[in-house]
Amino acid sequence: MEHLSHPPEGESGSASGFEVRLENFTGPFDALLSLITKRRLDITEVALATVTDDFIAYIRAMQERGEEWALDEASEFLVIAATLLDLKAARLLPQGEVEDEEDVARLEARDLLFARLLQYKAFKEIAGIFGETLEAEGRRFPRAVSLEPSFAALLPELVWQHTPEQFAALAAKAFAPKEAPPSEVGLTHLHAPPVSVREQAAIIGARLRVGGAQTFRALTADAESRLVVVARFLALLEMFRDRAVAFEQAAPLGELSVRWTAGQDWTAERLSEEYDDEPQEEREEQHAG
Amino acid sequence: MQGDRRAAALEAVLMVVDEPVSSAELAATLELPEPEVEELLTGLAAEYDAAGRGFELRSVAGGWRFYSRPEFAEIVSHYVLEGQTSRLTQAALETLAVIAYRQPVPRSRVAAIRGVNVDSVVRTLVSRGLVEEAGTDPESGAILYQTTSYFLERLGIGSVAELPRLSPHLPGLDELGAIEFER
Amino acid sequence: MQGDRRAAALEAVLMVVDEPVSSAELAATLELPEPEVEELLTGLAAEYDAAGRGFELRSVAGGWRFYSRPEFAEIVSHYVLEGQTSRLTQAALETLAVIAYRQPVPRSRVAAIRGVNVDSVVRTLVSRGLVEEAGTDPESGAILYQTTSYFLERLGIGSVAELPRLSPHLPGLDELGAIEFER
Repeated sequence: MEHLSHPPEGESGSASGFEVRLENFTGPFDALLSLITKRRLDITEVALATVTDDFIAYIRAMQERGEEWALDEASEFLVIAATLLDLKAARLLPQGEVEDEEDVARLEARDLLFARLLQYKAFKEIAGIFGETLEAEGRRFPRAVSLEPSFAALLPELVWQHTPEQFAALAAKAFAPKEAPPSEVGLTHLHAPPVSVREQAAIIGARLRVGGAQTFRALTADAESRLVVVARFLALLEMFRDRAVAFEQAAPLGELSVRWTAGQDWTAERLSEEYDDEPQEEREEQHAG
Repeated sequence: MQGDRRAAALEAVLMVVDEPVSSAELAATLELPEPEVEELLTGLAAEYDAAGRGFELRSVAGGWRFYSRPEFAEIVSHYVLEGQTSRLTQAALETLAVIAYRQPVPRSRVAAIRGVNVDSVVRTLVSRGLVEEAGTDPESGAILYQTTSYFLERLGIGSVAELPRLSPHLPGLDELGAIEFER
Repeated sequence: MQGDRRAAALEAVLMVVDEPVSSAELAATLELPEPEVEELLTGLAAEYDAAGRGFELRSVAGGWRFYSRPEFAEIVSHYVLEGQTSRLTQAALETLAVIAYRQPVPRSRVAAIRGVNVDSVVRTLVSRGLVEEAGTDPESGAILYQTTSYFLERLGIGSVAELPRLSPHLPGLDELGAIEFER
């Protein structure tokens, strides 16, 4: 009986070629992540916009060199960057003294985001081990042959009771599209912020549909607190993910212009449960392609 | 390739192939002269016989295959018949239905339609004589499966063309024809 | 039954199985005590290894089965095209990893960990036979998923308990304190 082996110490699941150059850090993206998860570097000190620009430049350079578009690396970057953004948002939320339960919950939520990031990284590494093991094991082929005719002849005669019509009904059942099974409700491990991202998305949606393209500054001009600004920003990211809006930005850190790209029938109900503790069945259904 | 390695390579292939393989085919794969392969195969068969192994290597109808030794037929048939029923499982029936209406079809397509792995069920259907191999897909090289005349006989129809049309049971199936099920 | 005859009888039965067979099942067929059968099987496996046969006998996913030896993979793959060739994508591997360590688990939980919708990836894993449904969550009614014995077989391990430990891959876990990570 063999056991799966662990990769050598210090070896990461994927050797990402992407390097980050920041004021307070220079090195591989993986190393940055590792520092943040070990809390050796404060996430609020990391300029995520710069990291993202660097990454886009990196991918462009790869394309120009004619190298294959690294889809896995890009999607992995997106997942990690999105988590870092969550993390940063959670950190930037006004905190002050820990006075009531809500504040405590918020602090715990931050830890949960750390945990989520760590968890994701761990599974990614395990996935690497799985991949290698499956490949190594794939070099063995099992004996899976049909029964020798002499033994097949011993099998009891089949009892067959189906008429051609009944058989056709069976076939129809087999061909019928499978209904998407119901999904779980709620993500209880994520905190519910006092400002609903979905509500803010509805507000943004209403304004964009009526007023045409607007800048992010204009969209948040009336925000009564920083929390609302953060919620609107997150809402925009969600809407972008849902292809409800498009962004235009002439230069890095320049004015961000937001344009409506969805139809009139779009509603904020479509948005994810990620920030608001709501049922997520709807979205799951719609994405079940 | 050295003597022992050549024989071992033959053992490796023959242990996992389902259909008997001709010495000519084996010779081509191993890039060895056919007489040499014949000699190696005969040598292996004699070795298993002399050592009284539970398996034997036999050349049947122009192909070589591993079989269980007839001496143990009683134990083997006891094992084979254990838990056997005379009815097909629901999974086997549905798989058979998909093959009947989509033949010739590779297992991967049947798996995609049924949403589960069907490898072992297809082997059961083959053992039961209801389904048989029908060449390989020219593009993917995957083995294609079709129903047998025994299947027609059991169903009481003369040909596959006499299978009831599916549309009465599933309105709109015709439109499904063009949809690609594989992923 | 004498020593060699017992081992040969095991070989004979193993010739006709198409999935791993437990030593308990083999013991029942041969009417022998299970520890004795285990010993015979281990002996046979060692014998094949020592003799450098082209096949090997292995215990995976709780059962014994004949396999071709990995060093002949290239030659054997000429004959066994299907199933083995298509690799899993990174997304599928990660989803599989989450399910393996959190089973039984609903899709939504896998999605929460991976940060993306996993519906179609899970469907692919199910149709590849690596993952299967495992009832529903009593509270939410969501379908739960678990890995299959085919998954264990493909990974070459006997049970889920033999999966590599997750904790070495969770650096800084100690600094996080109370958060729970199973396995």
